[in-house]
Amino acid sequence: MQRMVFQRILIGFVTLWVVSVLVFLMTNALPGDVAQIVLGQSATPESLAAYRAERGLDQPLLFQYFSWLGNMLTGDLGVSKAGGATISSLISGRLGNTMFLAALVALISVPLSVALGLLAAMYPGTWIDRTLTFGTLALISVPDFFIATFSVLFLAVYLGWLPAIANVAPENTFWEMARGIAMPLIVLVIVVAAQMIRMTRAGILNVMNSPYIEMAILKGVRRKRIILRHAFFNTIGPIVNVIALNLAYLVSGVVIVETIFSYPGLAKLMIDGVQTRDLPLVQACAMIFCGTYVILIILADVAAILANPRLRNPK
Amino acid sequence: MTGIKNNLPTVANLSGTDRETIETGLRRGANRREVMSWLIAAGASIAAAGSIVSTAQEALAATPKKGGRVKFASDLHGPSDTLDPGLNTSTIDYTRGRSFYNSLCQINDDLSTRPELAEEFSANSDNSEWTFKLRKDVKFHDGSPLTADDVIFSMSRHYGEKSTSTAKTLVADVKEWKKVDSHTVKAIMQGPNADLPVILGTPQFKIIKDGTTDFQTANGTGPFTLKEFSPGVRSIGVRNAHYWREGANVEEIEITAITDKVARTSALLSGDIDLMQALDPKAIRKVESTDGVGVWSVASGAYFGICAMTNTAPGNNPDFVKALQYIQRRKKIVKSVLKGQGTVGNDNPINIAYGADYCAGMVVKEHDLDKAKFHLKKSGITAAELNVAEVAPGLTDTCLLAQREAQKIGLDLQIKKVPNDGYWGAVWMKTPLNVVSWNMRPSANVMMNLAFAPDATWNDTLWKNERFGKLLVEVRGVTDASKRAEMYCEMQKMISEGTDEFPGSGMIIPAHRNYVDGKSDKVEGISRMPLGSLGGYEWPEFCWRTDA
Amino acid sequence: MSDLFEIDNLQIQARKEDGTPIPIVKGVSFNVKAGEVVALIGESGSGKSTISMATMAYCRPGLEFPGGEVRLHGKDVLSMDPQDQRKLRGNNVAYLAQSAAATFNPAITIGEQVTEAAVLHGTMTQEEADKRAVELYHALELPDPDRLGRRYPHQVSGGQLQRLMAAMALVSGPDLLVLDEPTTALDVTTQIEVLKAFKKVIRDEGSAAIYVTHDLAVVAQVADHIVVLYSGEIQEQGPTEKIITNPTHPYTKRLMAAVKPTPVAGMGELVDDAFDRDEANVEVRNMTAGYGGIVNGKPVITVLRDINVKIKNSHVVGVIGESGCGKSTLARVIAGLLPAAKGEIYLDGTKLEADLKNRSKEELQKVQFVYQMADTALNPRQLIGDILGRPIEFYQGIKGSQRREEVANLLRMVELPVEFESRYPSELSGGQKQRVNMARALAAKPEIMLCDEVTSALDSIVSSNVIKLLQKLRDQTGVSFVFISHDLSTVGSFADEIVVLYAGRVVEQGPVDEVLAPPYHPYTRLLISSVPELRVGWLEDTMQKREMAVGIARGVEITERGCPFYNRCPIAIDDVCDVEIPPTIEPHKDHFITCHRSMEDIEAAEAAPQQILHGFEKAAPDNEKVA
Amino acid sequence: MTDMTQNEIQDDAQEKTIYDELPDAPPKKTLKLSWTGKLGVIVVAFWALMALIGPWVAPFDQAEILDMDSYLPPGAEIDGGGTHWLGSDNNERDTLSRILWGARMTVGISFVATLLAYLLGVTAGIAAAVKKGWTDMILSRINDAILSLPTIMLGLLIVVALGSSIPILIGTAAVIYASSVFRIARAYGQEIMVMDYVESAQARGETIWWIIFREVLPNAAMPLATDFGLRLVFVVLFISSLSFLGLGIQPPNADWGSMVRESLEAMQFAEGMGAWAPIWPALAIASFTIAINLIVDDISAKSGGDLAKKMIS
Repeated sequence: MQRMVFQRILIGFVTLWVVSVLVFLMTNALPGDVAQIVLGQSATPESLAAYRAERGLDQPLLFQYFSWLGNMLTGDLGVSKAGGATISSLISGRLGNTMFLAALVALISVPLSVALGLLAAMYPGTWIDRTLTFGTLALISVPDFFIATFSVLFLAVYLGWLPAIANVAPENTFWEMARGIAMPLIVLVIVVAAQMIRMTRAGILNVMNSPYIEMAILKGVRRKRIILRHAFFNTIGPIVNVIALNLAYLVSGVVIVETIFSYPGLAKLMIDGVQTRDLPLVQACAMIFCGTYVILIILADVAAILANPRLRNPK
Repeated sequence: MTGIKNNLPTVANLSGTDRETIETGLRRGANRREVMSWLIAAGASIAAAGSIVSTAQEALAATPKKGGRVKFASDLHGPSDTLDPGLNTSTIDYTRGRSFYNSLCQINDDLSTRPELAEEFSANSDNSEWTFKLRKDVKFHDGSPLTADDVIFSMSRHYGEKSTSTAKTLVADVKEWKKVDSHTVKAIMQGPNADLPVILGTPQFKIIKDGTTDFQTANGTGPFTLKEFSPGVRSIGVRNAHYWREGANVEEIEITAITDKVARTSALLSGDIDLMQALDPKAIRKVESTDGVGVWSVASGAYFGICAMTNTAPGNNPDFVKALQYIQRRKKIVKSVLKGQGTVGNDNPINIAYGADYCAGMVVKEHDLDKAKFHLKKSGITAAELNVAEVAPGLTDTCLLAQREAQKIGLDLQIKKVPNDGYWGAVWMKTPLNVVSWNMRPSANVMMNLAFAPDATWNDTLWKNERFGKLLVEVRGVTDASKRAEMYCEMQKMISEGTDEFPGSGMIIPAHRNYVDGKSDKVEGISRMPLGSLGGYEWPEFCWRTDA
Repeated sequence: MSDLFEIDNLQIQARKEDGTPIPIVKGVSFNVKAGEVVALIGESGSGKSTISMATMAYCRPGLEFPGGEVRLHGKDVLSMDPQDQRKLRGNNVAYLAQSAAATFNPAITIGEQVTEAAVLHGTMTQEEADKRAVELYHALELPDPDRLGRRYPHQVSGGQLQRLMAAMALVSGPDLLVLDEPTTALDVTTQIEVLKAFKKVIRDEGSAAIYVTHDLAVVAQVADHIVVLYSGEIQEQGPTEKIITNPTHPYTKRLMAAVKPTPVAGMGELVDDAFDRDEANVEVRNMTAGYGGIVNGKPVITVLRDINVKIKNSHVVGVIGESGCGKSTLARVIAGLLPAAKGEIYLDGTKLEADLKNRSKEELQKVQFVYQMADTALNPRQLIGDILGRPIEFYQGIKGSQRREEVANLLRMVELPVEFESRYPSELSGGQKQRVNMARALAAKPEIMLCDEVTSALDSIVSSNVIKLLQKLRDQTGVSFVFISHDLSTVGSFADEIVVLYAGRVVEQGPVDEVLAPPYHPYTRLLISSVPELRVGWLEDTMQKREMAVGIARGVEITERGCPFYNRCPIAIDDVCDVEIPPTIEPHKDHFITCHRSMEDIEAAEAAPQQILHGFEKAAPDNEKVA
Repeated sequence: MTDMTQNEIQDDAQEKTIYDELPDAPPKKTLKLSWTGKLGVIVVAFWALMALIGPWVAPFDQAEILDMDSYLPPGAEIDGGGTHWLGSDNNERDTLSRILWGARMTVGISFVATLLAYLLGVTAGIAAAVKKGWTDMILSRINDAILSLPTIMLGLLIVVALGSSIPILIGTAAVIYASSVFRIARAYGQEIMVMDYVESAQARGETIWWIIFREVLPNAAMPLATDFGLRLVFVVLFISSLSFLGLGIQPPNADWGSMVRESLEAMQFAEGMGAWAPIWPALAIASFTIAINLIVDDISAKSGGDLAKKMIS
């Protein structure tokens, strides 16, 4: 098992490197560079040249890449080519915000969706199942920006219960914080849970085909116990995998929610980085996202191993 | 330079009885909606009614209160946020700059200037040499006093090969900045230019401490000191207790941005922010009819339009440009795209907001499909591709409208929507047909110099008219008002229509837009300076809370 | 109402797309008395499993009970409400499924699964259930009974799991036990051990049982009463003794005829020498092979060690041994599917590359592999015509109508209708698929066919038909065969020579009539004695034999040193057999036995099996490797 | 063969028995949909039809600016004659017409993009499963890299770099979703690769292409087809996410995602039913995606659901 985890970690590093090359190539293929974006409409050829010289953008691409790689390996994330702030200062606060939100969403949505998924699987074809199936389907079938905007208009503007933008500032009290984060939390829980409920249900029903489930039925085991004890433990692997993918999405893919709620998170930062062609920033975010993905997948694998006695206790 | 006319009705031009009704109503504590309903009942449009009430409230609540906190949301921010005035390009940067720094001169609502850090300033007889005397009681946030060296340093950042200043062209005609004594500096010009003080009032020319290289913090002289600066997140300023003049009314300001316009408007409506930049014209009605918030609309010379590059097809064909000009439904654009928050444009960058320099006698082109068809036929062009980025609100809609009209005259106008980021570097001035948006500049001369002078860096259409260039320089030294007006009129006609010999600029400018922003009724003291959002970014020092 | 359990005119049906019913069980009636074992016998599709599940008022999804009654203690279970049905299951009626490996939940400990039913039905507390489980483990002669409950299913062997399932069924003391093909998937030696255990506990517990199988010989050992089923209908029923000695129904007779004979010399048919049978067709020399890559010239997991086999032209070499002994690996190595780590393979005197990727098309054509499971060996998305046509086209370049003609010939050769050409594999029965599977190998016009357990998954009648077909093919085509099986009687009836493999090594090898006649290698002897005979009391008789006692109590151990059979051998010599690699003795020409004992010792052991001294009494059964 | 009765006599020359082997599997059940599945088929068929004929059925052109006021409520009369059955949008265009026109863009583009994603993902995935070794390693790492980056960011990178046109949108969605398809195809491929019939083809000496296209692919087709439906839904939503960044389908072409995005503001300020402007296209998206899922659910959940229903509480 250690060997397997070690192998995964090694593969993870390879993936990280591939991502860095991929992102580097792609950002360099974008029209315009950071100087043009920052100086915008008021750019002149001279000011562009001056800006590029000041930020080291006039060096050859390969050199830029390798100096970035070198710095990265020594833990130096570099300086934003757009604003001049250090990348670590740009990222640190947002990383915290992103992880905070992702963790909260996960804390609520994972138990909720596993429970609801189990419920749906327990009573297939009944009204509970149909309501859940249809409800989750409806939720994943609507663009998330629609759900987010609708919630703002309803909860913040119409009812006035919650702030329209996510206020997370260090000086906030707990109550302000809770109110401030409630809206993105609700929307993300809805978006993420819908997926996970469906996958949990599907996973359980898939296992329900096994002879050992039929055996459990023939032993006169109750429905609840069949699902919770016999089916669920054999579904943990795939469910954890889905959870990991969803958590990775929460860390890296929630641009729309971050934008609409003006929540200072990493996903929006990376999009901003792309839009300003701020290569070191994009690279740093890409590394974080890829790293998160790799770690989550490894954790999911480990969880699957731990949940599977066959892998946990080899013969 | 005379005062501008606001195109909205104001309390001042209401009949006496109406005004009285409104004012007494407001004094008695009637809420906005009630007053508006009276006005609408009296026949005013909702927008007009809203504006009247705002103005009335503004006039009514005239005594600033101290204290409180104001939260402002701009429309864009990100990792490129900067505290370096020389690199400022966005509203949020300008607003921050105005909060933490000062300029030598300050621009009034009517585009005249008044002294700021320069206690007084004067020019020699032909405006070719300007002297600025600095105040002696000004201290930077770090406690050091302001001296001429700081000014020389701040100005020097706009010159030379290594300068990354976004405004260097504006002061390119200053030959030398000279320190006269510890509190006097002199600008020696290449030629006469009466506009130097207004230029120095624009955001990039903020005065910073001599030798500053690190812009992660802001060591300025401004009304607020920097408490927090997180690019792309927020900035917080705390009232500068040691300010050299009376100082800010509010204790703290938070400057942030909400990029999604619906979310931004929602935040205003729900009271989570006090001021917002760039209110969608379509949301005006909603904001006007909501208690506690209002629209802040300032007419200006800002414009957007289509650029047909004159150095290449199809823009090098004047008939094609004329066809595009005649298919514009200018009034409809003002009415339905801008929801009335703008003025009809005449393919002329200068409008009434620039005052006397505007050529009022020009006939505005009407929507005329026959003429358009005629010119298109003459041009022989049947298809073209227009690159559009929504660099100004309503621009895409305007182009879509043009697309429909073009179809009617047999022109297949393909619209290629491109993202805003990278637009200025990759599309603007590079593709044959593209779009542009300009903020209003402090004077007609500055505006035309920036975008129409034959050697201008940002000549949108690469239009080269030598006579235009000559007139543009000459007019700066002309003091006779009628001669001046005549010359400006000729120049504007060249841009808009051209002559048989020298074609027009290739610009299609269907409308000038107001700066339309939103504000909470609890925040007062916003100016109407038309050079930028929320009264030309002047509000941080002067706004105050009614509930403070 | 003296009978414990009555099935009265039971009907079970499926439904077609349009809702019309398809009868699966067509009015079946039989009774089970208390303490009686009733066998349901029949082949795939006879409805025997479906009927057995109906005893618990259960039918698989898609099936339904349109009529009939299933009475337990006189009460119809089919009409009970679902809650009462649930209480019945695992409590009054308990079920043992065919494949314990699939039926045990891999994520739950054995102990919990065994005791679950009893605890859930409230018949006993967890502690009582655990205690009873341990008792049952003892009774079932399972190793390490006190700690077994804490293990997971993958940690015990297949035979043990099968016995554990019996414990699971018996723990709550059911009135009726339903055993669905509980030994079909097992090796012969394991089968005996499981049968013995089942028989003992059923007798001790006094429960009635329904025993479902297709194997009459097995039934003869355990059942009191036999019900013969075909296509959802009862053909004949009666006491075991009567049915097996005096079957009246033709179908029962057919079943009887298909029972495998005890392997003895001379059981095979003689082959006429129409083909040149002297040249070695394929020769394997000093071959070692295994899995997991090669480290230091040895595979990480060695499966076969120093194998020497010669297959002469038009000869059939039978390879026999228990699962895991490496017999399939041998065929895979010859086919090049698994490159050997050491040693050489010669085809018609030319050395073959170890990896099939490096072999020429002609070489590939000459050696054809026939897989055990026709289900996985035939691409379910290809028509039979394409499956058979492809090798014809690929090797011989024959296309179009000529290819069709060749396919038709092949189908005729394997005794299938020519129309099957346009069918998909799923539209065929198991035996038919296996014929197609062999026809595909024949299509290549090979010199040698490697048949890997081609009859193991088939019912007895079908299996004997396939063997007959193989014999015919051998006679007609002159192809050589390597015939791999765990079933000695099948091999004996078909092969010219036999190779007996044990734990990756050849223990005995030679002409069929010599291998199947004394002197035997002790392992061969164990195999021969383990094949069930169609007579009542065979199981008890066999268990009297000492070598059976020691042979079946222990599992296969793959060793580096000594004789691999040491731990199960009744005539093993301590400190010799477990240390030194045994020498090869040659009692007759071309007949080799690998053993430390001399010919005389072996022959003496044959004569008086109970008097040979050995150390097995000292080795307690719980020393057994649990894997 | 199975229609012989037990009374027939055993005299066949080919030694046929009177008791024939019974077929292994019960008669194959063709796919039978429940009412929800049928509803799904009807809705999907409706949108597929609209994708073909929408422009001719729609009362107006998708780009026609009809009124002087935006976000008119459903049922509003148009000055020039006619009715906005579903109201109008921000540019005073008829919402119903745009939804009908948009079917072509949304359904069409998503379909083509998903198809391409499958072509790419399945070929690469199965190739990785078949070739193993370095091919698998390289393909898998590139795939991991794409998977580990947020889809919207990748979309942004590609679309901004190459410009937003319909072929590029299709290509982008195809590349991004090919990575998920790759994973599935590779998994199925590996599962099928260990089947004896594949080994048998290898032993025969078949080429890799034969093995991919004739042995492996046909057997992975059914599960992949189920996944195709789900992937299609993701592509619809992905393209509408891109429209959030202004990179979706270009005007004046209507696509549902962009329609929702552009008219979201109506919920904030439009009056009466005019505020429903984003809801109509959202309903179109939802109806299409839900319908596909209903079909997929019906097909895939059949097996496990049946046994699960046998459970007694």
